[in-house]
Amino acid sequence: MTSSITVARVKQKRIAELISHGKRLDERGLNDFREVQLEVGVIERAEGSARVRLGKTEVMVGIKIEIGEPFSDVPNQGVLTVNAELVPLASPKFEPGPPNENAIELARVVDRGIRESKAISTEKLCIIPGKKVFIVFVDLWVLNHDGNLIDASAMAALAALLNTKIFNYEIKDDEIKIKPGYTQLPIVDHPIAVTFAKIDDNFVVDPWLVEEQVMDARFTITIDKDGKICALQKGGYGYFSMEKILEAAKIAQQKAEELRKIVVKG
Amino acid sequence: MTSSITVARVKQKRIAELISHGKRLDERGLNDFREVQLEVGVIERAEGSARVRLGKTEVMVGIKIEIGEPFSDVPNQGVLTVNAELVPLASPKFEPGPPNENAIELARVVDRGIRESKAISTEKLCIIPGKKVFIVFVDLWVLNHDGNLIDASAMAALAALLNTKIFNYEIKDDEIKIKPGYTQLPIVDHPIAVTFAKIDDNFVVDPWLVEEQVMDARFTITIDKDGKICALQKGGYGYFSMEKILEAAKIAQQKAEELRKIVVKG
Amino acid sequence: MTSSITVARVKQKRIAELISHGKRLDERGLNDFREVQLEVGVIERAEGSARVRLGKTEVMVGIKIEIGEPFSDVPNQGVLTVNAELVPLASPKFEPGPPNENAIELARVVDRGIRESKAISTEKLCIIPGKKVFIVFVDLWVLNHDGNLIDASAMAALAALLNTKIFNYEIKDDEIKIKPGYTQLPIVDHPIAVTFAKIDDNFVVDPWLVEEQVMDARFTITIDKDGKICALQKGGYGYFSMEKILEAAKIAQQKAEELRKIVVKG
Amino acid sequence: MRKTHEKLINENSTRLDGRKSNQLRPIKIEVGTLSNADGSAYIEQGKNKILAAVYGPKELHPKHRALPDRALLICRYHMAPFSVQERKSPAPSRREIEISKVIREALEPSVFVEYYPRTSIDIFIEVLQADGGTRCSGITVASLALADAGIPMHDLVSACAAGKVDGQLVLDLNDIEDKEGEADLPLALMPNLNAITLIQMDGDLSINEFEQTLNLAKEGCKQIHALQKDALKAKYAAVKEVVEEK
Amino acid sequence: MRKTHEKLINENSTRLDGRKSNQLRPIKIEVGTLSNADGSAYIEQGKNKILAAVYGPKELHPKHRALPDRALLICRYHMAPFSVQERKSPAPSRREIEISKVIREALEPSVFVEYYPRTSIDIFIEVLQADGGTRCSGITVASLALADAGIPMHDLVSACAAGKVDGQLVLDLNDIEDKEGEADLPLALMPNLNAITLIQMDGDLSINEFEQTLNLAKEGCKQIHALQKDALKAKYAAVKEVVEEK
Amino acid sequence: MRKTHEKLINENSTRLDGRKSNQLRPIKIEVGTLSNADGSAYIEQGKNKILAAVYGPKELHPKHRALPDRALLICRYHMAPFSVQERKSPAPSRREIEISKVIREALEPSVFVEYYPRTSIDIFIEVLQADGGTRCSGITVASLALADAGIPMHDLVSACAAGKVDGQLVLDLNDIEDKEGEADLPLALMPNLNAITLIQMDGDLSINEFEQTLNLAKEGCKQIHALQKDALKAKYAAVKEVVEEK
Repeated sequence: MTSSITVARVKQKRIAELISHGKRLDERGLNDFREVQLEVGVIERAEGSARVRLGKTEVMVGIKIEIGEPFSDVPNQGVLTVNAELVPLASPKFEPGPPNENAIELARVVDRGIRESKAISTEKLCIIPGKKVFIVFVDLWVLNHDGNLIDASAMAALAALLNTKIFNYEIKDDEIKIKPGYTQLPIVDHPIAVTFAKIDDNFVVDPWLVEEQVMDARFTITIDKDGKICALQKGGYGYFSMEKILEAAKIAQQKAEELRKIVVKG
Repeated sequence: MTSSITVARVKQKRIAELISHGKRLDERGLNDFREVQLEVGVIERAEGSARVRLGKTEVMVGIKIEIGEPFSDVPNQGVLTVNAELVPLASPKFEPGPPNENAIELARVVDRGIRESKAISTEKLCIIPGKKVFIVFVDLWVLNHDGNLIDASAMAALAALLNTKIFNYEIKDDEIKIKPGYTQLPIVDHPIAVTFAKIDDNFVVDPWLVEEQVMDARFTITIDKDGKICALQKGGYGYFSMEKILEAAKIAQQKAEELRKIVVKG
Repeated sequence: MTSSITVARVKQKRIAELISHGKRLDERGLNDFREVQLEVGVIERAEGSARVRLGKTEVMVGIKIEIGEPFSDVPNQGVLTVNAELVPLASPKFEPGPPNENAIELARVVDRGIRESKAISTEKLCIIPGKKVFIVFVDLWVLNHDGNLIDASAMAALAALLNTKIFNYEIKDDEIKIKPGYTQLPIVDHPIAVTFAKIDDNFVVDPWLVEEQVMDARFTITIDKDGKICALQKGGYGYFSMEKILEAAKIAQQKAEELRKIVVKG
Repeated sequence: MRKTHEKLINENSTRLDGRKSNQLRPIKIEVGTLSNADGSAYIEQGKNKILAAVYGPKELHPKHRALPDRALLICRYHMAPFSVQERKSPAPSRREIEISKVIREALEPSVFVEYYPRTSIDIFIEVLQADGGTRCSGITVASLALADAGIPMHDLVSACAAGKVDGQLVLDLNDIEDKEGEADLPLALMPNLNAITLIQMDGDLSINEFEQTLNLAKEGCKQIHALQKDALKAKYAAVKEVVEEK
Repeated sequence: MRKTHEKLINENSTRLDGRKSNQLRPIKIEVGTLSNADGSAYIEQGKNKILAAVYGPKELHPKHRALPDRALLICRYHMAPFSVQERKSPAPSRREIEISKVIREALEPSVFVEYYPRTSIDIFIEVLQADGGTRCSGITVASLALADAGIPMHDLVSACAAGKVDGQLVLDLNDIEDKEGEADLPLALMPNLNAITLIQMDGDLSINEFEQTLNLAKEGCKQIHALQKDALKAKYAAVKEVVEEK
Repeated sequence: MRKTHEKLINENSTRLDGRKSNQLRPIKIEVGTLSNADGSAYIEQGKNKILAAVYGPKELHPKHRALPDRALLICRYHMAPFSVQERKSPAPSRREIEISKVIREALEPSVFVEYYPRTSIDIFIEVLQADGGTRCSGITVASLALADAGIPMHDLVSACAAGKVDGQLVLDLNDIEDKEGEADLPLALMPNLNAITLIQMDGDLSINEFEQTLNLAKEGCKQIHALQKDALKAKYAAVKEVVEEK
């Protein structure tokens, strides 16, 4: 066994023991998030943008709006596209190249929260049914990875969507003419993701990088504005008991409400 | 020289010697195919499908029909597209990723048999000349590789094409409307591929994996329903004499007739 | 330190010393180009073509003209596309695969010379404004790399453009009909690239491969037919003084005039 | 999603395919289907038709990917172009990449990976026909392929979805129920250990509904666990027969 | 390029954004922005918003790429999809690949690469918003990230473009001046050594104009050099404060 | 394929380009065209213009691809975008990948690969202009490049197609004959050994026609073999002259 593995195990043991006593290395309580800092409208070139700092984790989200074709099965609805890049600037573990499975999972979990909570009124993004709709590109740009990218990205995505304006237009002879002024993107729900790490048999909320490195698994619960669950995701090589999952769902409901206040007023 | 090379040479010698006495490791005669098992219509989601077992070699073929544009030089003909995937499930030698040269050659040899024998009446696949035609996607899915993928795939492709139905349609105001019911894909020839392996100076038909591993080269002859040759392909690092090639052509004619009975009645 | 590095340093020292005495390994003066040989119209299939030999460096350029859509910000201008391939035939250092940074830089430097000198009257390549324009594909095919690919490629590209003919056409009911005969591609400037290598503190013009291997940096100046500078590019890990750059610009003016005579009369 | 059917469950509480709310689709399982793989299995669950093969434990290339203290699980979930209504490109989609990851993470807790340091265990899942719930069917069949390869495991992993359709909680959603229903919750379980190794959800569930859906999915997993064990027994019985005949 | 403005410089010699011909855009620099990188910095130059991070010197994979006598500089200049008017695909464009190369070659002369044989020094530049001159801003900020990483350097590299707009020579072109002007000449300099490490040009300049433009760009680089040094000092002062507080 | 010509062979048994049925196109061969390659050659056959270069035997990267008992032949057949009527993307097409494979397998039997274990011999073929039969011209010219590189061979490989056009058997089909004719059979031969190293066919031939076509192609290969030998001699004569002059 290499010494780096030994070190990892010692660290894991120490963190797990702390947690079993209700404590964490960074002195948070088991169900405490790190401090959230939020800036919106930071990218003037984008239709919407937000930068979220969750402790030292930092994610920038930019929204671009383009005109394109709807999917044939939903001809009168706009299109949502979420993409995540783990750019190598953000962590020594990230490498240049097309999104790997971690980036794809991140994008898809954030996408699912927005989509399943029906946060965007996509039918209002239809321009000419079956032909032209608005496409909403949500690009998650991770700038510094210190753990819990999902929750930070979901908050940044929601804040950026709330910050998004679409140019006004009118239709003349089947052609789209841009008119002066902007209209707010219609956002009707506010999904918030809450992620737990399982370390030994305990759950902690909002794991930071050191906890992620030793966790058995993680579990993300996305809660809509009515306190309902709209998306779940398990990650990592561990497993859960039924009881822990139900317990986590209740904590998530409460945490989501706290975080939502920060993001929505943001 | 590594021991694995020595083993391969010993094996090669033994198989070659057997063949020089008219025998094969699996007790077939030199010009015997392995048993062919054929199932059609196994994939209800596909417009046509077939699963062929040639000994332990197993190939699934699914046909999808889509509407697309014709090539500009043949504006009133449908389009045939053959693709092969050597999925890693089928052999320890296959790796995930885009089709390599072996998969591409396999697809192109099967394609050539269908195309050159004019098996599909492509002019009947024209919907609106120059604008809309049917595209026939033939996907060869190799499930277990025990040798002679070409012949197994060609049979599966032919069986799947014979099993294919296209939805009915009518044209109103240059728009295609789907109508109830289905029409058989127009198949007017029945190309059969027959592959030989050259081991030392002898040819055997339908080589299985162990024979392929020791063969010098392979030679595939595709025969149409009139007993004519419509495609040839040499593979591997060996060479042939003129005489052996002409001899093989005659055997192929006869073998093709036998196999065609199995596939066409299937 | 490995012996190959030592050898390289010894070579570098020797070449640098020669140059400090105004001499070069291949007996040229510091500001002499190698002999330029030019053939045009060598590829009948292409709308234009040229093959340039600059010493042993050899570049083939083929021009293809296609009809496509203009960029939305310049709806009444044709499109120029320059692509370079460093095919592995040309050098033991070139590898198969998509263009790497060297090939991309080469293409973009040649592109910039043509584009910034406005060598092609792109507004004359408009067929139907906003809808159909001619696209000019310039493919740089390096056949033998013995140094200074930029200047050889720029000359070959210019010669090929001067050799290019476009088929005649007329527009009937918004459809483009090809008519008999051809018209010369409208070329109104003749940009020539002149590249310097910096070896120790001296500049030599038209570096060959051995000089490129030991140079600190290179500097390319593209000069239009009025003697003005239309593009610059620095490459390599060294640096320049202001004085050397200004000195080079004057030499480039003069060299460009000499080379232009060869290419334009070609 | 445009609704193609007004009601997915009729007044007699019967689903479009005739099932009751807590009923699995018909399931057919075969173990040891393919001759080349070290282990393999095939499942039909409703119209899902899925093959799984396992190769390994085996040497890993390139070596720097090897783990010093355990086997590396590699998993590819892949759909044939003809498996779905509109032809799917054979290149792996983002969806397939995510599902490959969650399936790997659902199977790994079941495997004694520490027995085989520096090796890889490769799991290949080919969806030949898809009709909803393929990640669950894929886990179920891949776990059998691992068993067939003789890889030591804590328990079989059994997977099944439950969800909400027309306001009712139902087991084992098919494609149309998944697409037009209100929620879909795929679950993977090692039933003997009560250990959940995969949980995902799309949709809209209150905490109460979530608890009930979870329990429904768990019951589904247990039924599937029994079918998995039967299929393994059938394989061994067949092998035994062959061996004794010789 | 279709002209969107009749005049880019008005009768009072004022540019569209209110600057005089030899004036830089407002510049804000921060050193040590990111916690994971060994060195990092952030710049706003007009509407350009650019982050740079440096990792290294560090071991190189695969090893055969390592250089026996010096460190390998790796540089990636990359634009976020939302950094420009029309969404840019996140895959590196040909333009980004060329710029990555010229930036690497602009920074390498400043680094004592021979101190770290067989290692790599990785420089990552992310353009969050682009408004012309991003390669120069990128060099300026990346040089600070190298300094912040504690990598020994001959001098900071300072970069700035000059060019010709409406017939006048101007400093530090923004996007519209770059696109609709007559020439753009980006320059990178190690000011203490008078060494030019990047020079490119698009446009149309006589030899005389070229000399003047070069001098104008050089003056811009020197001003930026002063701002770079201030930013480094601010970082060290802040660090000192934190250390002394403890 | 839409017929662009009513008849490809006229009443005087003359083909569109003026040839008789058993006549090759005009062929021009040059050996040692390129200075960097270890061996090279150039062929014009009708309007086909093709270059071949050989590098090796040389060390192989990555090493695990090396063969312990013989050299690995690597072959890339590649078409320039301007070589055909409609611009071809420079990325290798499926057709080019297949042809690269069959050319490699056509050349390998001629090379004493066992002399150079653990090395690679790289063969690069660039089609500068294509007019039908490029795989045969490619083999012919690549075999000369191998000889020029001094690689020991059993025999030169000579390649030529024969086929059926307007019902007649013809030699060395050009593009239009290939596309609009009834059959095309490319053949590669080591004439001294009567060994066929490539045979393919598209079209429609009875067994009798097949035998005749094969014989016709074989005669074509033999003629080409003579031209190959002349080209090699010319190269050596030229080299000798140069050497003697010095």
